Amino acid sequence: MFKILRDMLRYNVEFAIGFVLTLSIFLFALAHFWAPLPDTAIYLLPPDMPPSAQYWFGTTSRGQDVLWQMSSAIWNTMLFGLTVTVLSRLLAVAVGMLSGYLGGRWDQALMTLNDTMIALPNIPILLLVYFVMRDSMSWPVLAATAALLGWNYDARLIRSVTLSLRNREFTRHAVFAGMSVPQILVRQHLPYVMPVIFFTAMNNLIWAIGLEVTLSVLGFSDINRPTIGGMIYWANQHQAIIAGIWWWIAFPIIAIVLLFLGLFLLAISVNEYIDPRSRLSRMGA
Amino acid sequence: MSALLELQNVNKDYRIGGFFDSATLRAVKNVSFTLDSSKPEIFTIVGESGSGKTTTARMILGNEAPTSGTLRFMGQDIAAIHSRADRLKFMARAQPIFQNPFEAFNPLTTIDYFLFSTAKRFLGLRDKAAVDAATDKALNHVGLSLAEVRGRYSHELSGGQLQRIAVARALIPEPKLIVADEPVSMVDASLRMSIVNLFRDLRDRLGVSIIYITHDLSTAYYISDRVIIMHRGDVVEAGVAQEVLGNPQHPYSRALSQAVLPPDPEAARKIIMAKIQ
Amino acid sequence: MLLKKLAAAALAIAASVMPVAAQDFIAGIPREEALIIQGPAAQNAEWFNLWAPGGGASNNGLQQLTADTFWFINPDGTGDAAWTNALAADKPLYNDDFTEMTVKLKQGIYWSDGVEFTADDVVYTVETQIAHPGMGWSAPFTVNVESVEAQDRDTVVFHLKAPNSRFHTLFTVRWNAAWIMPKHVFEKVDDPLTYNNNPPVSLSAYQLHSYDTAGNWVIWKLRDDWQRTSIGMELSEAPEVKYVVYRNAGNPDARVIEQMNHNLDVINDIAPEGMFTIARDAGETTKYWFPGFPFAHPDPTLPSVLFNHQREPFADKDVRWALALMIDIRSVSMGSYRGAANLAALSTPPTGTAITDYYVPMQDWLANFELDTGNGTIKPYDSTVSEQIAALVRPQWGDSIPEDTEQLQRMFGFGWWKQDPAAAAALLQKAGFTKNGNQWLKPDGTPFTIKLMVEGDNIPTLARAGTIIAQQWSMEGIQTTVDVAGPTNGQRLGGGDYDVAIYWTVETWGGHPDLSFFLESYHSDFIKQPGETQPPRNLTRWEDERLDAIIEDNRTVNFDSPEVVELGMEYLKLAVEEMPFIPLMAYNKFAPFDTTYWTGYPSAADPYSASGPFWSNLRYMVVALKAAQ
Amino acid sequence: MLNTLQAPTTTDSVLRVEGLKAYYQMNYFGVRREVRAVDDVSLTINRNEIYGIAGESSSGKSSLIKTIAGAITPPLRVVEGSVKFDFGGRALDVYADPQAMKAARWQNLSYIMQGSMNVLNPVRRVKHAFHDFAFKHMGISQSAFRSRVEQHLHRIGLDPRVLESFPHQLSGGMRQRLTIALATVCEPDFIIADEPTTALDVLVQQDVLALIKDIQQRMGASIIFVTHDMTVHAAIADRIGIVYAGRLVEEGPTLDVFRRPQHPYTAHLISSLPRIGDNKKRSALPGKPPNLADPPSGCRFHPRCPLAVDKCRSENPPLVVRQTGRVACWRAGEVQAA
Amino acid sequence: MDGFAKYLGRRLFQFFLVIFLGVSLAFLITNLSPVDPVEQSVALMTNFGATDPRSVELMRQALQELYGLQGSMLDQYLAFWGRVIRGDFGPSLSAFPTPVMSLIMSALPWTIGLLTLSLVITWTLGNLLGALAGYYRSNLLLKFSGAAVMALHPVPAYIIGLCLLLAFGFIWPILPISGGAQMNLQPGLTLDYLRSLIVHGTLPALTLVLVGLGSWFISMRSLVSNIVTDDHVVYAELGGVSSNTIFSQYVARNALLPQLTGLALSLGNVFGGAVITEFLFNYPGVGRLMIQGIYRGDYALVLGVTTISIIAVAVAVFIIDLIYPLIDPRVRLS
Repeated sequence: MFKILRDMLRYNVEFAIGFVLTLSIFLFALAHFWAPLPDTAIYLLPPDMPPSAQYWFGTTSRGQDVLWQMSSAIWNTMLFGLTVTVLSRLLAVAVGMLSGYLGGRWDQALMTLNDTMIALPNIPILLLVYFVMRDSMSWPVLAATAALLGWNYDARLIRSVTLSLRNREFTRHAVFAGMSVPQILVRQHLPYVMPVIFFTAMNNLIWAIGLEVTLSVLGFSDINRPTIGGMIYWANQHQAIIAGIWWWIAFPIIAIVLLFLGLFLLAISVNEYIDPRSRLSRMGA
Repeated sequence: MSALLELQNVNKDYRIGGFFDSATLRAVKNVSFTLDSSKPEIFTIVGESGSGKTTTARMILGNEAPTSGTLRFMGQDIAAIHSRADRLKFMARAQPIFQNPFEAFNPLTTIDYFLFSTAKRFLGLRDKAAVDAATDKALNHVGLSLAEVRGRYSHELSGGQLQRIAVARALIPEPKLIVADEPVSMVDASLRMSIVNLFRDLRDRLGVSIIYITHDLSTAYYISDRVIIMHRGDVVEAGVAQEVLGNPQHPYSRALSQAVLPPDPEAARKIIMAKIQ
Repeated sequence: MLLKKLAAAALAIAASVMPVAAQDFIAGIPREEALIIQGPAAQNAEWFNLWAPGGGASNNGLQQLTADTFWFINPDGTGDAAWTNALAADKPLYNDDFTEMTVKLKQGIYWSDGVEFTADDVVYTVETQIAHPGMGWSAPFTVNVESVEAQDRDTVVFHLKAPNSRFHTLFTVRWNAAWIMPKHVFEKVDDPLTYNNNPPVSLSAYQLHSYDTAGNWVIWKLRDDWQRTSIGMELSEAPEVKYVVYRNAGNPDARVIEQMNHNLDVINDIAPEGMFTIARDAGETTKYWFPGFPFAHPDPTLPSVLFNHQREPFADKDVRWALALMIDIRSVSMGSYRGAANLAALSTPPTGTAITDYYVPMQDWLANFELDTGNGTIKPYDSTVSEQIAALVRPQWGDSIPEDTEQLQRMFGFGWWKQDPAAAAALLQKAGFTKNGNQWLKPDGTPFTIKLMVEGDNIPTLARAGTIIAQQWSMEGIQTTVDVAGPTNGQRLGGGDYDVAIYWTVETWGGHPDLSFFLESYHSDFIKQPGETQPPRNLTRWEDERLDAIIEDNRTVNFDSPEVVELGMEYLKLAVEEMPFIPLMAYNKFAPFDTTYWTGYPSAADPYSASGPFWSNLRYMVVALKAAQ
Repeated sequence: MLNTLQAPTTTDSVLRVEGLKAYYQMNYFGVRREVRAVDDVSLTINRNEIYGIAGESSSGKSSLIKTIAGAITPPLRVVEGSVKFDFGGRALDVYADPQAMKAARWQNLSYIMQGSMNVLNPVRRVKHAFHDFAFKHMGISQSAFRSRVEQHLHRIGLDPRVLESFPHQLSGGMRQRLTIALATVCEPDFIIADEPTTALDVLVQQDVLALIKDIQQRMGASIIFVTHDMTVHAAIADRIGIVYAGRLVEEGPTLDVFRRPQHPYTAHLISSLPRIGDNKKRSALPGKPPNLADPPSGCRFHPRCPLAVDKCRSENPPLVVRQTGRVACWRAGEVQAA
Repeated sequence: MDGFAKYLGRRLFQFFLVIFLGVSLAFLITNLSPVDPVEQSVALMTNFGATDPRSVELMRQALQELYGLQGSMLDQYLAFWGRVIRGDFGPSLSAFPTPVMSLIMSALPWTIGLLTLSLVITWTLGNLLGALAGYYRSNLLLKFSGAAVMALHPVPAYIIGLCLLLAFGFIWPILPISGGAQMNLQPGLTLDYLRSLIVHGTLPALTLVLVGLGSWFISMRSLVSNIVTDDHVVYAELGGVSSNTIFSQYVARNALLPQLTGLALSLGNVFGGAVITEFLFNYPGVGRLMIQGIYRGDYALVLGVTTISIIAVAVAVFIIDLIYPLIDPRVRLS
């Protein structure tokens, strides 16, 4: 593991940049556990201070340090985004691989369900669900709901990979080697599906965070919890952009863009690394 | 005498087309033959693509159910095998060899995973040493040893080696029948012989019956005991290999045998020049 | 190759779009004749029936500019100046036992289609609504009116089912009231509930010019016969505003931008920061209720911390008082309004006549008010709060903050309760609470935690106040989380599905000391069981015999009688003692005016009209504006 | 033609490959590998000649033909040597002048790719392929072009209506014929064919081979093609080159190579061919093909060679003219024909 | 024809299934909503008036009758389907008694116009840029625009919109920031009105374009980089076919097919961007209508909008599915 990391850092510029970016933002987000003030505390600092030596990223109109707010916000947002991504990946992999491998009626049934869910406009449905759940809609519940809406397109991609694997000889061979369906799917097929999972995970993460921001901006979020969407919400409430408190919004957005850039570079370089073709080349095939 | 494998009037239809004017394609028509369990043999099915030979093989292996007719393996109706336990029991007795040795093993996992899985599942072995022993024994049959194979990936081995390992893997449960679907069409001429020679060897030494499926008449002639020639689902000719292939009667069989280019430039060139005129 | 073509196409499209700056802002209407007001996004743009439910868009100028009824009270006025006779020629005339009200109508008033307005229209209005239970004012008419008759063309007599000295308030506009229907229009209609009344005939000085089917704007035009209206006949010269445009100018940021671009003359409400931005960047072209900080217009409404009296432990007065004493009102003011709040210690908004009628006279009583903490008594009132807040905002606003205490009191309120954690702790202990570390435990030993409900960004200042108060309570050992209820806020408040909330529960006439406007609904007769919907406005479900007595007395007192103020004071004292909810401040509304095209807007110095564009009093501002030269 | 033992002459040659080395050079996360797929190959192809290249899979024969066609993409790179065409006086150096190479494609030089199934754009009608590939070289009007193409198809035995078809509507044999038609419509001087019959059914295979031969005879083009199927070489190649482990180990007129193989590898290839009517046991070649990333020293065939001696293990035998062809073996004289 | 018929049959089945499941789901969710439309209306009507509490009870009963909320959930569900089939979603609760359908119908053209325009631009531009970037890998300009698109991709729609609003409405105020057309301009096929539509649609459409560009760009680029190694492309290159022809006819055209399916499949998500954009620019479409409906607890309206969105998306998907065989001969002729 460590060797792989070292190799990738040394030989892949994209990975190195992505790794450094992601790691620094992760460490920055992690730092919120040692924040000097609780992240929900307000008006303990002078409001509206522009970036300075004392407040690197300035303070908000609510008297909070943008730096520490961001730190918490990135942490919480990533937690949400990753929860959605992981949950929806699990669903997408399970449905996609089963559908592709089992084929026939199972495939038809699962894909019909899948295509039906794809065509449902998810923002209106999410809003409705939020509306119903009200304050029992904590972020894990929201994440689960989003995950339920966010897997179908990728399940289709995964299915198509599995479908082609199903017709490969080694799959039939594995059956006659006595392997069970889970064994075949996990041991034999998953390595081929991994690149798709990684690639779609990026888009899913972006989608999930966009969702969080959308709901927050519309006012459907837990405002006690600092998130990127929450920061935008509060900045909005204080008309920060109009009032010239640009640092309240600009820094979180820059952080998110950098984070995505980092994750994207990581994803493509890791993808290249785990891609069967390059893996085989590396192994000397 | 008891039948190892018995096909009686086996038919297989595929439905093609859609809701409004679907058609039925009969891929296999009324195929019957019997393999005797007391007399191991190499039974060859010859045909071009679309002849139904692969469908027949798939039905024998239980991957497809016949539309009508029965396939019995050691007295048991293959199409009636449903539970996973029965299926495993069946697979322990009938094993396949596939076409492309490079494709037979997942390039991303070590080859021994397939071997060990076979040994564990069909022989019920738990103990690592016993698994190793069973695997090594099977590899010895094909002139290899576990030491050469352990921890290797498919790209590290040659096509011939891989095909041998595939055969060895099939041998682990000590099957009665091996179904080999075009096992040499993807390997080089120099390796082709080593594989077909191996089949002969298995038949003679281990008493395994082999169903050899091919479009290559010359290797069919080389190793087969009995042969059937299939054309668009029909068995057009059947019998002892040397007789059928040496002196084909059916027009299709004859065409097929004439289409085989001889490995001799003068003769081959004549055939081609004749075509041009 | 492809790239070049693409770039060329993009440029061509951009070029065809550019000339937008040259276009008139409103097609075919000179900007200098139009007053542009922030309106709502009408969901029901084609609907102009004010009397059927779900009008949705009645704040788009329809009730403000075309409807009319008997009387108006200017919420910012005081004394007689606050009262305006509109359709009525005089104040209401009751019989001795308040079972009959007679209204004399003005003459020479015409509907915009040329039909004369008469007493028949009034009778028709009341009778039609009684006959159609779905109509807006049907219920109060049904409850109150036995019969109504037109004694002659200009006289209407209402026979009431029971004595009611406040019956006339149904026809008295603060925000709105029972508007008079055009009988000649509605009598031809099958079902007045489903009739869209499009286009509406107008009874006031403006009439419909055009509207957006998508609901983004409505344009009203001055009637040619504007003199034949109750408002027009009082004017000596023609109103200069020829067109009034109610436009939905988008979100708060967009509103600020639009005003700075001179495309929005009147803003209804924005966040304090938006207000400060306008004052900073467009000070030359804008005017406000106060010329400088705090800018805002205090509405006669009272945002408060509401306790659900039907839930433990909020039924306990000591708990409520303890929570009040944990609040540092200066932080609340700074946090919610950036200091621009008009604080209220009494349970009536410190606006309009309430200042002279209640706040000034009751200062001594407040200062001497003693509270028994169980540990001795304290005098919690702090009359210097306005000065303290002035000191907090002076670094930012400097000289615009006056030194004079009286002026400061008008700006920031008269005083509030001094934060006193020790007294609060004593009160909690008195109520059986114990403290474990920094966590208060309820008498049953469980931690005392609070969910503080706010509506959210619909009322951003209240949401902010909520977060501040939650933080203060948490710091004092009562873990408090803010719960944003969003669109469900109203229903949850009504259904009693909350612990503590921040919302309005008291609203007054503003321009009149009578408290029946809200107080009537506080009678214990109307209190519902938990889970059932409480009618507005006693959302705390406060029940007190002394309160009932005050309400019952008020019902039998004439509207303008001096006893009204006495009863009001009784109520206010009771509310201080009981602290049924914690009054915070008047709802300060930031409603800046653009002076590029119009001048003469109302202000604290000249409060001739309310400034909120949704308030029907706005009509008095519209006709008074002068074109800027 | 069959038995002419023509020594390659400069005037008559169309293609000269000299000292060609093409390696796969890969660098994956620090794992550096160099696969010597084409290692010092020189050959010459004459006008009107069909030259077959034989060898087992991963022997480098495919890389060789791709390198000759100028169809290589990284990581395969030409390290050394040259590929030069001479189209009736117009010289073309494949790796020196990419522009000229591009211009010569289809005009002088066409290519039949392995796996005819996928070489035609699946979403366009066949006629577009002819237009895209050939029209600009003809210098004639659209309608004249169309009739030329139809004529050509007719000659090849295809109904001109296939032009209006999509590839997936045609059978494998038809598609293979089409790609041959496409490759020959401009009547190029030189055709490079990579496994032109491998995926075809037996019955079709002969027809396609006859077609290739027929066209070549009529147009007078030169063809170089690759296949592992020795019987195909026997049927149409004038000369054969045998490739082993990236090197040309033997070359000569087809008949001579079949009758009197000079290299032990060739001898084995030929002797292992089964034939109907003869089922006597044939031995298989022991061992496995060498790893081109780490080839054996000396003669690369020595680990599998029954005749190997010490010299074979240490010294690389050069390709020398011997009898009618060339061979690279220290013990060439001792090889027995099967 | 047979393959096409089968294809069509399957799509048609899918189409109805989407509508059935989607509509049922929406109905179910909406009916679990805690918001009681009657209470909402009572609150709305009594909020600003001095309504006598005694009157509220009367009002409540009257409204209950008016809104037709009696009966079990199943009754309401069946009645709802009856109305959906008739294209009648009942009266709006917050804009009573205007039928929900007429509210949606007046908002729908705006959304369809905005979405169609921006989707066409986004899809074309994103795919074009992605294809170019995938094909001409070394072009600097393309690399730069690719990086810009990638950086824009994770920025939330609301922020992009807000920045545009600031840039073109405030700092350099050349574009209107609110509404769908100029005030007091007669709708019609006049040059002025059309120009006004374009001018007002520019910022919202631009927002949607910038938001959506990234995913098309990324997926197209990766599709193209796979396709360029396909045999038919390699073969065309070896055939000396001009690179413009290869790009347009051999690469882009083939890569567009999966993107077309992607377009159909992603339509459901388009609404998300539209809701926030319409909200921000006060654009009079169904997204804004929906948000208003939610804020006002108008469940008839919310249900209507959701249903219509589901049907609209299903129809759009179906139309794309119908077009698909015309573009991909393999489906048409198999």
